[in-house]
Amino acid sequence: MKVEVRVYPREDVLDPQGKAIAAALGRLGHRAVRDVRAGKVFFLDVAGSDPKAVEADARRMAEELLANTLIEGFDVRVLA
Amino acid sequence: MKVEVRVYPREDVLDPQGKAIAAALGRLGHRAVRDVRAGKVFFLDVAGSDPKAVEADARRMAEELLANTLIEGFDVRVLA
Amino acid sequence: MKFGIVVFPGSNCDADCYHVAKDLLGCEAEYIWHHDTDLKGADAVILPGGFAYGDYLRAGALARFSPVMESVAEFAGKGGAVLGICNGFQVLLEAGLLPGAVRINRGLRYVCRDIHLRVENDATPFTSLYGKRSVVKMPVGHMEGNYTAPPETLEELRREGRIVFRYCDSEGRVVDSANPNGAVDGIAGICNREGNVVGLMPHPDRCSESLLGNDAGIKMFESAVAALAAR
Amino acid sequence: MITEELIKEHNLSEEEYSRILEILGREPNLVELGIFSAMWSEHCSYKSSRVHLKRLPTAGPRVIQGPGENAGVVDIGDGLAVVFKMESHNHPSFIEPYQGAATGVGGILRDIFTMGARPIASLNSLRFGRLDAPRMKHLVDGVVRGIAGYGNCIGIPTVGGETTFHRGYDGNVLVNVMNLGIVRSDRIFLGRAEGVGNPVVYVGSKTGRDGIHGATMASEEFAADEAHQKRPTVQVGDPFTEKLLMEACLELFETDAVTGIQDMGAAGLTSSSFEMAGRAGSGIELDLSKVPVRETGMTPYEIMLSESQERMLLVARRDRLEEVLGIFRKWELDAVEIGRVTDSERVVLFFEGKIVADLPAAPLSDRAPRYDRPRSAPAAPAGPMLWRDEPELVDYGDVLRRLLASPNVAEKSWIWSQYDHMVQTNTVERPGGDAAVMRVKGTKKAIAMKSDVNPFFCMFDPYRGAAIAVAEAARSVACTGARPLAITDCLNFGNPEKPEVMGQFEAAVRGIADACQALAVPVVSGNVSFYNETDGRAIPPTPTVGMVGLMEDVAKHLRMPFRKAGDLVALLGTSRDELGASEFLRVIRGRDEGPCPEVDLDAERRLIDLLATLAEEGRLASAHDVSDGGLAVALAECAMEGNLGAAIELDSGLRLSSLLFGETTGRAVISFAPEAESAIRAAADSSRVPFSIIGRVGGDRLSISVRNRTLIDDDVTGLTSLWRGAFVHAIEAADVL
Ligand SMILES: Nc1ncnc2c1ncn2[C@@H]1O[C@H](COP(=O)(O)OP(=O)(O)O)[C@@H](O)[C@H]1O
Ligand SMILES: [Mg+2]
Repeated sequence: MKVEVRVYPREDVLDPQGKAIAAALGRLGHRAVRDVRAGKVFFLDVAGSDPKAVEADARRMAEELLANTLIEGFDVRVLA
Repeated sequence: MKVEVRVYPREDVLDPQGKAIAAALGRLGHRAVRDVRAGKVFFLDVAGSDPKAVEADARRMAEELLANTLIEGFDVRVLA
Repeated sequence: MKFGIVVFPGSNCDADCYHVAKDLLGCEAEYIWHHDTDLKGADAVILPGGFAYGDYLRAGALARFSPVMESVAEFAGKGGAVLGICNGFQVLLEAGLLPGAVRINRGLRYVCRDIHLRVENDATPFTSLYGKRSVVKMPVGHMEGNYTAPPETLEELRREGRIVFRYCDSEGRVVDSANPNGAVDGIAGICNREGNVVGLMPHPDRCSESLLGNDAGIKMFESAVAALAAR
Repeated sequence: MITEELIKEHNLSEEEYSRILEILGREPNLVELGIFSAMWSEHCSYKSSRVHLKRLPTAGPRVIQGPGENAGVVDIGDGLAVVFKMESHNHPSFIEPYQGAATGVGGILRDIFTMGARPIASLNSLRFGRLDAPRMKHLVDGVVRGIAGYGNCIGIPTVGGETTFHRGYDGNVLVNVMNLGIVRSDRIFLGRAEGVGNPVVYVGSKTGRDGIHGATMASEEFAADEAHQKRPTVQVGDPFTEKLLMEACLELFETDAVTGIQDMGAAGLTSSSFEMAGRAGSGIELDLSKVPVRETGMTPYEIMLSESQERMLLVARRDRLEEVLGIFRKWELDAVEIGRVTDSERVVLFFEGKIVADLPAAPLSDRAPRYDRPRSAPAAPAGPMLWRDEPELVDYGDVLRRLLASPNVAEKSWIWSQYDHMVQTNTVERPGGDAAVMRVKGTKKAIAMKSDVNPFFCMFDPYRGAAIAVAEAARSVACTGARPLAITDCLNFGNPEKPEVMGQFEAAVRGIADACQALAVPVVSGNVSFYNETDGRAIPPTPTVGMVGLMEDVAKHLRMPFRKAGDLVALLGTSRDELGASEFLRVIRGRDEGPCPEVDLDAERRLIDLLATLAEEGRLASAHDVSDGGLAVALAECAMEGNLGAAIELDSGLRLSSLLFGETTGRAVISFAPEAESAIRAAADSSRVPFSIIGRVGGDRLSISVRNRTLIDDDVTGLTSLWRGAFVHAIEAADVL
């Protein structure tokens, strides 16, 4: 099954990359941009048929490896 | 409005990071993982009220800056 | 002979290139702040290594929008000699002055060490003093040097002899074990169709005096001096 | 209303609180309590260490600035000076290795460039637990990536360090980072708030809720897995912003528009403002509403205690403010006037028009508590010394190979190839040599740098171990041809409230002091890190020494590798029957067992002077100090680095394992052309350094025989691939992301 794991900086944590990108977009004339947070997204192809089980599995992967839960949050979506 | 832009390696380019992560997940015992593609996700906060306009705007940002369309694809979702 | 050295916020090797041009070659050299659009009458322009804009998003992605880049493109369009070293090469790629892109090294780690290069094209203003196929030792220092390009582009690069440097072993064999980052076809440096714009991942500026244990890199700068003298 | 709980939460004792009442003559409010708590934390006040640190020799003819400022400054001639310091970031690195190590680098860099110097080189001194201990590979990988991520991005080479592994660090890893910069000796900037009426300017990143109480946290020990719950928001480093900050400051220093500047390190705005006013005997008035903040609803308490990175506080000349702000604008950095210098000798804080704190400046440092904590004589780990009566080995070649493959001895290029160690093109000797050598552009000079301490020695004898650390670092520097100039230190210990830990600390400080006296190298800066304990188990005493040496002519610099077939190999110094605390006992016998080797500081001084002299006279082909793994490992390193064999013949009645693998101090291996022998022998004799020819360079094998019995005979390439591959192999399974 295809699973999407999104990992993003926690609200209270500094996001230097997002900051730099927001500034760059501003310089490019995209004045409407107020804020940017930069995260990662992982598309997993996982063997299995039970969405619940696969999701639980993916959550474990996120906690163990994909996300640094000290400074990042994450969410998991089973696509199909 | 909140916009999500996802940027991912194009199917035809190989993704060293995704490969390494898949291997690492395997080492951690997640044998069910067949493949991983690693991408980026950007959460933009854009001033504006017209979803269509904001989306078009975000697409331009993705083409100009957020994605390197030579090797990356992207998609845009207006969240609210 | 005057070298213009572009300084982006986050450029680190601007002073190193300046040192080579001024102190080692005795040429004129001047820094060009990324906000300037005037290239100060430089005969050759160097985009130095470093982490322009912190390499945030993608190496070179934010720097390519600096005002100075329009002038650099114009200068290159008129046949001016432009050299992009490491981060400077990444900026040239993002700016479209050279084709292709670099991804994160296949080892997913920063690599700082000596490698060997085979000079595949000695017809550029920065390689004329190297014999064709000569083997040169040079250091690399980068996290994103894993060069790639669409098949048709690669074909074109090969056909037109625009691959300038390939990673090789000390005997000049282009083998995977000598490739520090996974770049396709061992590509370490390329040039544009006219040959006046050259970019490479390795650092000639870090091996231009024997005190540092290697002066193989200075020929790249001397080549430029010779090329311009010939004009 | 300040309750007992609040006082406890702020890590203040009853005595300390009553001292606060006495200083103020009233009850503090919460902001003021937070400020006292931060300023009087172990980390900021050195309250347990001060009485002992006084013992360190800090003066010298070349010393321009000793301890007390952001970093030490030592004159190197040509109108130039070196500015250097070492800092620890142990606790944050254990919690979040990447960010912890990265912000450690960022912090030490600010200490250097605030003084007007351009940083030219960093060292990192790392202590990890066993690689198979929980989280350990993750910690090693994260720490190395963090140091690389920050140092590489900002463009300052990381040129050396040391890395040791031992179970004693399973629960507390140590990350000590040192940086050195070059400054014009007539243009050094200090952290002083001078000139009544001058504007106080905040520059750099916005203030968030990062690391609030970081300083107090660095002043407590961990309880099991606490490292994973109670923690302030992790500080995230932004090396790009720091690069801009550094370039902007260095550009600013070209003008004379600044009277004083200090980085916001531990305890952020609090320590910078109070220390700047305190040092100058002036006062400061700040309007906290003007501080650029990253998050909404930040209170004065949070603003004063935030440890957000990449921030500076400076005092500009009244009439030059615009010029100052202009430079920061050019570098796209926030720069805001948030207050002014007064003569009130107080720091007064306003927020939204109201006074939120009003404290005397100096007393927060001057009258900070000082403790002469109870000490007990350091007890060496128990257990008899079995090695003295143990049967000798059969296969010495096998022992050598196992030592070369042990993580402590194996080559560490897996680490330093992730560090940019060449940017700035000054690196004459890259990582891998005895000490890093950095040429000083515009002069003929070079600076040699080495961080060193053998914690296993300190485990058995903190006094001798610390003295040996100074001596070994000096010897390493001399092996490159430089003369020791001065040191910085980073003293990592357990909980100072425990008498045995305090005993170790006092002994180590004495050891450093005595060695520095004997070798005539002053201590110009340093750092103390206490509370490196988990579940009541303290780390081995780890007084890291950062030695800086000066070479008058860089062309004369020496290297470790054997250079030429036919050269003679000689040993300087004497080998003794000392196997205690050796890598041999740990790896081959599987035991931590003493005693710590002897140290003869006068002999070390003569050896160091001899090495530097021989280098200056250009008589040597190579030099390498003998340390971890003993004489056999040192010889192997010269052979492997030079890819040249040697035939060594030792004439000694010593226990063979001690002769080959004992870690007797005060020794170095040199090689030279046969013609040079008589001159070198004469020099050695006149400086009373034992000198013995032990063999000849050549061939592709390293053979070592003692009294005509061949004990080791191995081909160099085989040893090399083992030594180079071992660490990569041990670490590779680390999960990377
Ligand atoms: N973490 C590190 N970073 C950079 N260089 C390191 C690191 N650890 C060890 N090295 C390098 O490895 C070499 C050997 O270190 P070390 O074993 O401490 O030498 P010695 O045994 O002479 O004290 C030195 O050149 C040192 O700079
Ligand atoms: Mg050592």
